[in-house]
Amino acid sequence: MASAVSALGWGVALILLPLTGAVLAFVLRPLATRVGVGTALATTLATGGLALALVETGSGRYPIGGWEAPLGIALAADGLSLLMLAMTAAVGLAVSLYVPGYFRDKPRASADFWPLWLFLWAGLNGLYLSADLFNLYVTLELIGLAAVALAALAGSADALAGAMRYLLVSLVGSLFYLLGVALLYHAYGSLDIAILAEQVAASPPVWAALGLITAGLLLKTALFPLHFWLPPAHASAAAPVSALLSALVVKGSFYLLLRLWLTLFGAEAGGLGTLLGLLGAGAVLWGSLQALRQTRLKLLIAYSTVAQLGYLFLAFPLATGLAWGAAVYLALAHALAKAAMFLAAGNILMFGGHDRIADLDRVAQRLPLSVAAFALAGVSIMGLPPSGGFVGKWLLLQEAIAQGAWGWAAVLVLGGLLAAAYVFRVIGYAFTQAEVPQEPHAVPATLGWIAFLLALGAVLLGLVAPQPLALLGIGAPLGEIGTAP
Amino acid sequence: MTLLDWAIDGLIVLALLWVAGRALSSTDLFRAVVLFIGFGLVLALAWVRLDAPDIALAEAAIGAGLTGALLLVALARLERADREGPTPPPGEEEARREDSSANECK
Amino acid sequence: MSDPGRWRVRDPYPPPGGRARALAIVLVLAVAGGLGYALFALPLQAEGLSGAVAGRIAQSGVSHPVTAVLLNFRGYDTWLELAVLVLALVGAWSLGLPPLGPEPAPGPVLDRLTRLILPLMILVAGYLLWVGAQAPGGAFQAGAVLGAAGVLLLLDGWRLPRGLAGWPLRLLLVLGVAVFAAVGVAAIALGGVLLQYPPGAAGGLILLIEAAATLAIGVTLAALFHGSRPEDDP
Amino acid sequence: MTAALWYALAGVGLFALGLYAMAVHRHLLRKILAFNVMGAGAFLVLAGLARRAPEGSADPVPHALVITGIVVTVAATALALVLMLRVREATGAAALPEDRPD
Repeated sequence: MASAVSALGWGVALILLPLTGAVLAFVLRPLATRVGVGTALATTLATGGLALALVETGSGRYPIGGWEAPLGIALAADGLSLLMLAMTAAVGLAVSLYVPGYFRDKPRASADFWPLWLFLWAGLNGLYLSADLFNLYVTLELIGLAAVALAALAGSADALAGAMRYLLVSLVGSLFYLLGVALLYHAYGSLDIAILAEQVAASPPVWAALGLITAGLLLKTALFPLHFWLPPAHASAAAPVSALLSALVVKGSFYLLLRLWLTLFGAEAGGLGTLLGLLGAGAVLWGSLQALRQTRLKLLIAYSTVAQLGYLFLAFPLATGLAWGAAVYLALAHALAKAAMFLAAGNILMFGGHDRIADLDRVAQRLPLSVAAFALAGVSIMGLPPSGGFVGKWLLLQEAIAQGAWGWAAVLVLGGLLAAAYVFRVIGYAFTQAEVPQEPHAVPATLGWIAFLLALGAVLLGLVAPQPLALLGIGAPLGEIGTAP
Repeated sequence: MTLLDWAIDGLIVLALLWVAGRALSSTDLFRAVVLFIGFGLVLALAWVRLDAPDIALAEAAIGAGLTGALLLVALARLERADREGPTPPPGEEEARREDSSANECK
Repeated sequence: MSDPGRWRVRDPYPPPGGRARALAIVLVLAVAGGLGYALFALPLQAEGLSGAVAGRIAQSGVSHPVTAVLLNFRGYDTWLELAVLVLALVGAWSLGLPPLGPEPAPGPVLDRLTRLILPLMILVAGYLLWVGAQAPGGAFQAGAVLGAAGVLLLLDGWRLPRGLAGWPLRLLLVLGVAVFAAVGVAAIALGGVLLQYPPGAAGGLILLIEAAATLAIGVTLAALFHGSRPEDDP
Repeated sequence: MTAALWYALAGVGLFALGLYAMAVHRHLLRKILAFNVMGAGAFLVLAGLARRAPEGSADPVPHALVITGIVVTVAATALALVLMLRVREATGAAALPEDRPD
């Protein structure tokens, strides 16, 4: 017990560091960039510390204030939390290093960005570490408000309207979640997930809570057909913000849904899992088709997010350890790949001043790193070997075939083909000459490298698959995962 | 529980629903905001009846008072914008945000 | 204020009728019906955590249960919630709304009223903060009263002096989060866990945190009313 | 049927009312009001049912949660109002693009 608590000392640092950084970046506004980059490095190191400690001690709990649940709030960490924290740190660090170059001649936007982003990071880390349903509501609001303010930062009419819609959706989603939590509390007298997990039994309040919480979190995760708010908000934000929103923010609510299904609702859900699978399949097909139809690069990438989020929900009808593991792996790979795509799109936009796909005008020759980043990320999005996206889809496919669920298998294959179509469409235009020659602007080399390294990470994730899957087994959050490929 | 208790609670509950309904359907936004402030005050009464004086205080001060002030000042600013013209001159918007990232999102 | 027409603001976007409305009604009634049914299935009596709170309240440093929960048992929630409040302000400022205009001239009545009522409000805030340890009240209620006082000042035309609009104001805004964090970390340094108040010191620390939070909440709420960054802030 | 249940049912009613208004109304100020009514409904369910504690006073934990919730709600409302004013400034309408009548 003592060692498990000390392992979670790193968890406390993961919340304290970004929160302190946010406060400092706000108060010491002229130094915001330095504070921000320093905080990002420190938080990433602390994530590594937590990983090492958890490998040593196994999963752990930490009673804040010394009060054990149900009276107090506990932090808890296992393999699932760890992988989500690591994903946040990887993308977070990359974006934090990207931002100084990207906002180099926009000091105001830069100073506004840092406290918001660090609050967002604190909220995400808090979400992944919390074991208390109401505390999770507070972290959801922290994430939601920070994400909305970041989305509005671009300041254009599109960005502001997108952010407004996003805010309303996010707030309604949180209230659905909160009402579900209220029912669970009054049915069982506790807010602690572990305590509730032992007591939850089929009854009308639990079904109502299941419906409310699932609906609220699906809205926040933008599962088709509740995705309407995502493309405008993600596509009209500044590129590093788009990367954060698409790679990390939607994963927060997905993680919470997954966690609650694994611990509280799995047994009571009945046919709801199949419904989520069907919506996921709808998301894969609809999102991919919409992505194919877009004329603007960032909107294409945003619709691709809608499609990729759909895959994560194919695990719900399959509902085995392997399927859950596959979904988590897909979430990780998507985070890296999608962040790389949005950052690459940001470079292209900075270079040419627009992101019209048909007018990309030989950017492949002029921004080779960024286009290579887009292409590599595309490999993972399509699910081609040896990428992380491939491993996730392969595991999911394996499970679907093992269960004789050919429908889900077909969706996986079809989604991959559609993704190939929209990725190659962009790459094709990147090599051809546009009719209108463009006035190019210089793009710092670091910006291209960061996008490229993220994309490389998404691909390498496929080669090192056994290690993350082993980490995911800490504390057995998914039950038995089964054999890795 | 006495009959009087029943009557008071019933009255408060009905008042809550009625005032909220009116606030959300009134065609006059100013009236809607005023009704919403009234809603907050009735809600504070409900909290008193529910043995939750802490929430009653918070509701009256924050839920009705400060939220009401925020809503009223926002409405006043909206209305002033409407009086000064339906849309801002396009150049002004750009100029004010030029140092931030106005050209980012296209 | 003299123009009576000012006090009617017609909603220029009336809700659509017809099928969309009917669909919304059906959907909402289904939600309400399901929830109502679930409520009837809850036990008629439930202790919740009242027993657990009563059992530990002697160690919490305060005697009022709600304050014990807010500042001690679930102090972590309160800490994050103060962060949410700061975040809302950071977000609002980043949107870059033009500054709150001088608005309708305050007029002698409001001016007199403000002068009369302001000291009273500060007194009430102080009382609420102090009484929170034993009776209903505490940082949020006190902070709200302080915030209301700030709103009155702003309505009266008062603006922050130039020298204070930069980092001094920002420091005041984050005071609650910062003091909470400092106490939490100090507890770790003393060998405990995050936010574990040392025995005997809990009451004093809670008052310290609440005092800082009251100030920060009041200033933040007033700043949110103002809606934009002070003009002199870089 | 107890008073606690009465108020909790009223909370569900308010939540539903707010949800309906959020769905059909187009003016952003009205949507923000609707969010606040929904929130009040959720809080009424959360803290209303706390009154079911046998004898003595009500369960203090939901009371504390609701106070936290009220502060979060006012923070969100303030941000939403500022964002609404910016949307009005940038687009000329206090409604989302898809909700404008023209």
